[in-house]
Amino acid sequence: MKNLRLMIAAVCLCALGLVSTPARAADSGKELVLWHAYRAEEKASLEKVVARFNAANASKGIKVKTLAVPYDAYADKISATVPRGKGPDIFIFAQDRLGGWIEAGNTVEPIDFYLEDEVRKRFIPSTMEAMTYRGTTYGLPLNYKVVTLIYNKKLVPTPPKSSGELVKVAKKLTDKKAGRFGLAYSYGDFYYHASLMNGFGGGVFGPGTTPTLNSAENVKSVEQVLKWVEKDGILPAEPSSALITSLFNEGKAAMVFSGPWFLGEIAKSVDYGLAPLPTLDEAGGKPMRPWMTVEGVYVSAPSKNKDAAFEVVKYLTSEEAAKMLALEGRQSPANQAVYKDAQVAGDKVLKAFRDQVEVAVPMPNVPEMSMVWSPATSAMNAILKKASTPKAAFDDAQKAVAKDVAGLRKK
Amino acid sequence: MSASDPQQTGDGREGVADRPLPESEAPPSLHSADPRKGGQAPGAPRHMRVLAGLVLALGLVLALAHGLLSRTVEDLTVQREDRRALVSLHALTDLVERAEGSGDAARAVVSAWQDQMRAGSAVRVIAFSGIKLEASTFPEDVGDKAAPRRLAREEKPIYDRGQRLRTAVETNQEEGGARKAELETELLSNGGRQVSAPVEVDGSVVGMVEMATAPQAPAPKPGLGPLLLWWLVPLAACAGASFVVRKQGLRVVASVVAFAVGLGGYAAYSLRTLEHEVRESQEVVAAQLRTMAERAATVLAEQQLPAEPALRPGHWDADEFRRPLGLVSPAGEVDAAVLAERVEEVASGVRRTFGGLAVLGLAVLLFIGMGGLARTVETVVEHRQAYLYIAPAMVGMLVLVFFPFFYGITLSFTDSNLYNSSQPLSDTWVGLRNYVEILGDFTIAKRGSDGALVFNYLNFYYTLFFTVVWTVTNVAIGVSVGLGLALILNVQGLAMRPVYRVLLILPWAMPNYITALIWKGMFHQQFGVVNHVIRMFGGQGLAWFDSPATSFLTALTTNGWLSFPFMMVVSLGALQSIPAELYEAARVDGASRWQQFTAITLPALKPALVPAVILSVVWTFNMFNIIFLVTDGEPGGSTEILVTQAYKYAFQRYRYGYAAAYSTVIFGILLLYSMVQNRLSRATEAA
Amino acid sequence: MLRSRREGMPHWPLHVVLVGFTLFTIYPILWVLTIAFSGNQSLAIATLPEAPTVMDRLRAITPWPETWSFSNFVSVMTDQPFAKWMFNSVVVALGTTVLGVFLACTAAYAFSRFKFPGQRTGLMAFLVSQMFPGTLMLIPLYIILVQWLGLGSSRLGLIIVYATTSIPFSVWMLKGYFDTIPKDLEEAALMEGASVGRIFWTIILPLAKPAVAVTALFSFMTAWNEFILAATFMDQEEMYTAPVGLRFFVGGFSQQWGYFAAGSIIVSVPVVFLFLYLQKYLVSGLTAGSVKG
Amino acid sequence: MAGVSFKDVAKRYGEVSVIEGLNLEIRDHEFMVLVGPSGCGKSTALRMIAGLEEISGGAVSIGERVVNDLPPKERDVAMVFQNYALYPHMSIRENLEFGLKIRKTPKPEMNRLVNDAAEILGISHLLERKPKQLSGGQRQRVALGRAIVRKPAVFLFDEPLSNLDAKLRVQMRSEIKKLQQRLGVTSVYVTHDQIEAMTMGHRIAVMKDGKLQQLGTPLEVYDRPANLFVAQFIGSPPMSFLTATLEADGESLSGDGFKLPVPRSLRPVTAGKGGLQLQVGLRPDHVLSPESPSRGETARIEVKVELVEPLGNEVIVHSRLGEHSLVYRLPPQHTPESGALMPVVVELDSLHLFDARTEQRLSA
Repeated sequence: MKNLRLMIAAVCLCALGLVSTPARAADSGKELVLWHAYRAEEKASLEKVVARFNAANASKGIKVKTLAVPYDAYADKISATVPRGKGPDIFIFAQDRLGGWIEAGNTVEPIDFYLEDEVRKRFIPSTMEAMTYRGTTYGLPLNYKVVTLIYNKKLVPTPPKSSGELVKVAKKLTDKKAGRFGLAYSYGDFYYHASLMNGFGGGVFGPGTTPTLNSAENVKSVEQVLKWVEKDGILPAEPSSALITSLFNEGKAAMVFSGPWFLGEIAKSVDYGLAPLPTLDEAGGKPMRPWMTVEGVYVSAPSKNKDAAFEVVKYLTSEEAAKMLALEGRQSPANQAVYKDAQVAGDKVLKAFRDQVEVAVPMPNVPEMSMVWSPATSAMNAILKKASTPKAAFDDAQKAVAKDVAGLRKK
Repeated sequence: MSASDPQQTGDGREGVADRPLPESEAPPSLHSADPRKGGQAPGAPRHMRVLAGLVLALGLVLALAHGLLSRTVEDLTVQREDRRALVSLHALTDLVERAEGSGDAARAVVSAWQDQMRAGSAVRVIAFSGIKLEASTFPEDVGDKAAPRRLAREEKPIYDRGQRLRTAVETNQEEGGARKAELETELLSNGGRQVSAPVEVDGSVVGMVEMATAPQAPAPKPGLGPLLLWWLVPLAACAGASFVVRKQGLRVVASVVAFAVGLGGYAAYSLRTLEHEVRESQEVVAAQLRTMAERAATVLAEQQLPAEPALRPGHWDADEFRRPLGLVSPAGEVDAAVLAERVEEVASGVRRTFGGLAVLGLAVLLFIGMGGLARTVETVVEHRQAYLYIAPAMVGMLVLVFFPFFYGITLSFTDSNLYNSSQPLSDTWVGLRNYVEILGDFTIAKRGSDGALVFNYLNFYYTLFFTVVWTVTNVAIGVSVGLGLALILNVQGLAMRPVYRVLLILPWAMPNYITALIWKGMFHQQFGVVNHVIRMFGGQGLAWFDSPATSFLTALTTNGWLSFPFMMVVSLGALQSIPAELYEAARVDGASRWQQFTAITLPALKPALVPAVILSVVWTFNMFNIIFLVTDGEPGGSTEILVTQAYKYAFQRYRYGYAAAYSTVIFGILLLYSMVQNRLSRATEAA
Repeated sequence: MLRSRREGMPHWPLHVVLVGFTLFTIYPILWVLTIAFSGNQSLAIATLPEAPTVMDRLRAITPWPETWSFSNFVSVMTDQPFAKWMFNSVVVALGTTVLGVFLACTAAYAFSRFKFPGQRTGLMAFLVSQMFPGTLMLIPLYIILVQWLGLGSSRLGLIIVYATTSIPFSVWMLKGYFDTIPKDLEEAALMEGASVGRIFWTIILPLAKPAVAVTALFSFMTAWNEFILAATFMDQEEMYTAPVGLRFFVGGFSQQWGYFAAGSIIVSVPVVFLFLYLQKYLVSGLTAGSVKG
Repeated sequence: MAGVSFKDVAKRYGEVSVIEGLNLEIRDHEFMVLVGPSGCGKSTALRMIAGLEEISGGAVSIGERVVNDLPPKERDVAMVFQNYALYPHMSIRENLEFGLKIRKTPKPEMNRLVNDAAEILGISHLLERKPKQLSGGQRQRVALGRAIVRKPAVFLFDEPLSNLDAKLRVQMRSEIKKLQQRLGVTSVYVTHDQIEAMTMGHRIAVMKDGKLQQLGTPLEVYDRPANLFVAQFIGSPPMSFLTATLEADGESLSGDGFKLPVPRSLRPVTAGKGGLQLQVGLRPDHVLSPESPSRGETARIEVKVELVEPLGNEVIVHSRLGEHSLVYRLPPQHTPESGALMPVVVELDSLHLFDARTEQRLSA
């Protein structure tokens, strides 16, 4: 009868768990729910900002409650809940899913109506662009993430300004036999490659979201990578992110193209610097233009308190909040005024990303973008593995994307 | 068993004896023998059953038909009113556009227009630039709220509506299609309707005109008279017939005839009503068009607006994409040919609907009339204990498993995708097209320029082939490794058996999310452990994820690692249940070890292994995590299995309907497999 | 092979095979441990010095942290309300087990012992439902559970979903086992005046203990490891389950494998113990068809 | 206490009829044995009393009650199963208590009943063990104990001894019989073993193909088998049969290799039936060596000895008579040689004559 006792214990425990379900907060006053996918210091700083907002607005009865959702489940959770009127009032997400949610409907509230010009102007223009879908603004940009040049100060005293210089410096630091490389980045990853592609003037979509993967510029940009890999030999093979981290931390990669997420992985012993990506001699001295992902703050369409929600959005993207998020949460705010602040301006990292973002291109926020990744990655692989010529590979990718886009449009 | 019991057929239902017995000759289990079950509950007399069937079937079908008819009539009325309002709105928009959409000119046009509208109607013009209410005749917009002014916060939905229209116009232009509605109509709380249209000046949308119409008289309801008539008359006729006729078969025939008469009569009535509605609508819209054309011309002249290009009343009666409907000519005449087409369209719709209803009704009628209902109730009562035991699980399954499952299957017949997922499924119905697209594409491979075979990895049949290879190899590995280890672990007196056993089932207990990623890391080209080992022995490291074969190998290793413990435990259990005497007997007979294995061990393992294999085939076939985490289809989608492909269709290409069809095909394949397997194993058992 | 000792075959080759396989089996798990105890966040990539010697290579493939540290475990437990999430997981998993096993037992008993119309179809339907790929189920499930039943953000809702989805497998297992329990036991009990319910509870269930244990284990694991439904249905942080909490460490831009590995270990420990505890049942419970009552 | 009666009872599975028109009265306190080859419907009949089988037609009564529609627990019967059907997860005591617990018997009463039953069966020392730890005979006793502990109105035994070895079977046979005598409970006992039937039953009912062939005390059935089947089935070694034709005078029989007079007592029956085909049954006990004393009318025939089985106190002789085989027993001192021709004496009064066509006994 030991099992019986076990079973009874289990039932009791369950009952206890079920009973102790916290009663749902009554909808008294205006409680607003904010969803995000942050943790650690980002979460802490966001909660601090929210707390400040709550303190300031306690008299109005507005209270913001936050909920962290794991990133892997976040998009699905939004897609499942918000259109059915259940989810949050405000949520933070990168712009890549924005178009999809707008097309799906009843998810993101357009906010042009609320938007005074002064608010519009407080952001770095390209981040605002990322929040705009088919001419309508749907959110305010909170922060951005962008790839830049990260270098080991011990190996590279002054960062190269142009691709010519880059190759020269890198070649000197490369010793393949010893596993040393002048430059390391995930060049097979289409996201990283985009800085070259955009730099050459290429891109993914033309007007009306017609794919333009096989444009001459795109082909040229891959040929550039091929040159770096084969002719100059400054890049390692199969550069996964874990490998790049290891190489850089062991001083075997002098320079890296990567974003803010990389900084957390750099070993304490490495003295690193940040600089803008070099210009491209091959493209007439135009700068490399990385894609930028912008995390926006959105008002959810079914929210019952849109006015108040927009006030929260406005506060979260204000200079005061941006400063906290930047300094404590280590985010790069989209609010441009905050960079005039002495503390922020004095932060080399924030400053470097701010410089880089000037030439960055917002990653397309149209839903069709998700159809690009897999064919484009395949094309990059085929080219780098010499299984296909750049032109042919991009032609294939173009065809695949065009087919998928057409499949979506079919009526 | 009990059904053929004379006690139960005691009330003389001769039709019952020849129906198949629920349990063919199998000895009954003790539970079916509920001795208290008397079987004396007499069914309703049979002529009453036929009548009851008719009452219910005809009643149900007519009620449905009546409901549908009312709704259709209402829809037609609403459509007509919308079209009338739109004709007026388009005429007005045309004028507002000529006034450049803003300023005093626009306001003048609006106020001039208001004069001729029914009381309770109102118009407003929105200009996007400055978010302004340009002109308004709404009663609330007076005094300090009079136009022009900036829209107030609570008026945000109006502005957003305008923006929506603008986006729609631009999107349609950009894509050269008609995907998004360029007009919006909305039911107002007071019963009136509101229609909105974009204002285009110099090719770009700068504002919006909205018109709220006065509440309308409710749509005429189809009378209950015909309904009752066509219900009661056939009923009475059938009742009479069934008392006269003594043969049950004839009674059923009579009821079917009565049913047909009732439904047919009501169908004719519905058809007449609808045709009348359609014809009347055209007249009304045509009249409206003529009035509006005149009115517009007058206002045009009064306000001295540019007269070029000429007014185009033919474009005013338009669909939601602002494409002319063509039912009414620009001069305001009803186009008889188009109208006839439209009437025929409605009529065929009615015929289809009534066809469906007839099938439904007949099913109900025959089910009740032929005693199906009585039998069903009897069966349920007789086996209530069994059903009671199954009910809780069944209810759960129905709600949480089968409902989503059928929803998925329904979805597979639609073209549901990101853009139209909010529409009702009937609007995106495409029948079997997704299936044809999936199954009808045979371009599995083509010759490359160098003559080599290039596989089309996205092709269904390639993926199916790969999935089958994946499943077969995985299960084979799982079974052979598991069985091999079980045989070793079953050796009597082997030291440390429990230790091995515990360690060997660990992969089963760990969450596979992390172990899968660890395995992926172990196959890294430069730094992976596997390549380190190869290099230790002087070999070259492999780029594992570059060729389909090696990439497949990584996934296979990972999944083999994850799945052998299950097979091992199953085999171990089965091995332990083999009596030792069997081996002793075999040894006495001089059987070699191998002979013992094939003659005793394998047959004894079969009953345990067969279900385990079936199960693991199903699991492996749908093993999403491993493929998704380890190879992710690399290179180029060549190691995608069907489920991961379905996932990608849904979440990368946003084609929900297509992905659902894909899933349904997967389901079909597995179902087929399990049926064949079932038959095979039964056949071998019988042999 | 089976009677090797008496036939004089030495055991050591078997040990060699077993040790080899055991190493293969625990090797990846050792890496998880290494990452967890390393105090770092990287996914165990060791670079080699120039001209690596065999010893260097050996070092690179040995799952042993350079320095031992509990910091990952400490962080996991303190950084977030992980204890609370573990508690939720325990409640949900146990609830699922109790409910799932109960539902499956009753249904399987009916399928095994009663003869009734629809028996084959019903059993088939249960099996078939296993075959529909689950990736598209999220939204319909959300609609049913949260919108219709109003069970969002409740443990009960999760329990119901998990229990239901574990039914088909459990019914399958249990029916096979029930079939092997001799009928005359039940008849004997019937003769003694026991009701069907009593027979079920006092005769059949205790006899089917191994199979019940196995189904319980499976139900438990279903609930214990599931992540996406739990993350979607729960709208309050204190209601998350442990797997949801774990996923905070990976996904998005930054991935903290050290925390994740440590968390995985914490989460796995109860399951491993459950496995150990239920081992004796596992072997007999899984092989319903061949065990004679 | 109560009797059991079958009235026109039928059992059908769909088209297949297992029992047809069974009429049987089992008296109060009687030990009734249902015997027959497997598949004859005897177990089904027993299970119908138990309530484990539905009754397709007719009525089964226990005492005065028709029990067709009563569930087993309301019939006040207990059953002992062939495979014992002990609950493996319960101790012996729990097994015995199970039925009492269901009846909510008070604890002290229950203890007393269980101990009494255990005492009677000599299993008191086994009460705390599990069935697995018991030998076959012990388990059988427990199964009996479970039946008697409830003091039911009727005991049902479904081939309870068939899983025991021969020696134990003989022992249990007498124990069950003694137990029944002691408790005086109406008992229905199903077996395919005619020795069990003969030794245990007050009366035995011989069944075949769902029909009752003969009902009577063991001696009645032995001495006057109603038909060819019963004659073949009952008795060991079995009765020998000779195919014969009745002579025209109706007073003698002839078959391959023999000619016998019709016993005087049967002559009225055979008179005028010349040419009738008959089966002549001879029990081994009624074929004697010429030296032995015999009773009544005798006839002498000569047989060829084929096989001799010495059993110590007697020998079983298998011999040939024309195309027929003939089995009989002799005292050991008369053991013949295999292959020898031997004259034997047949006691004519014990001849059993059966109509070869109807297989029914010809009797006066």
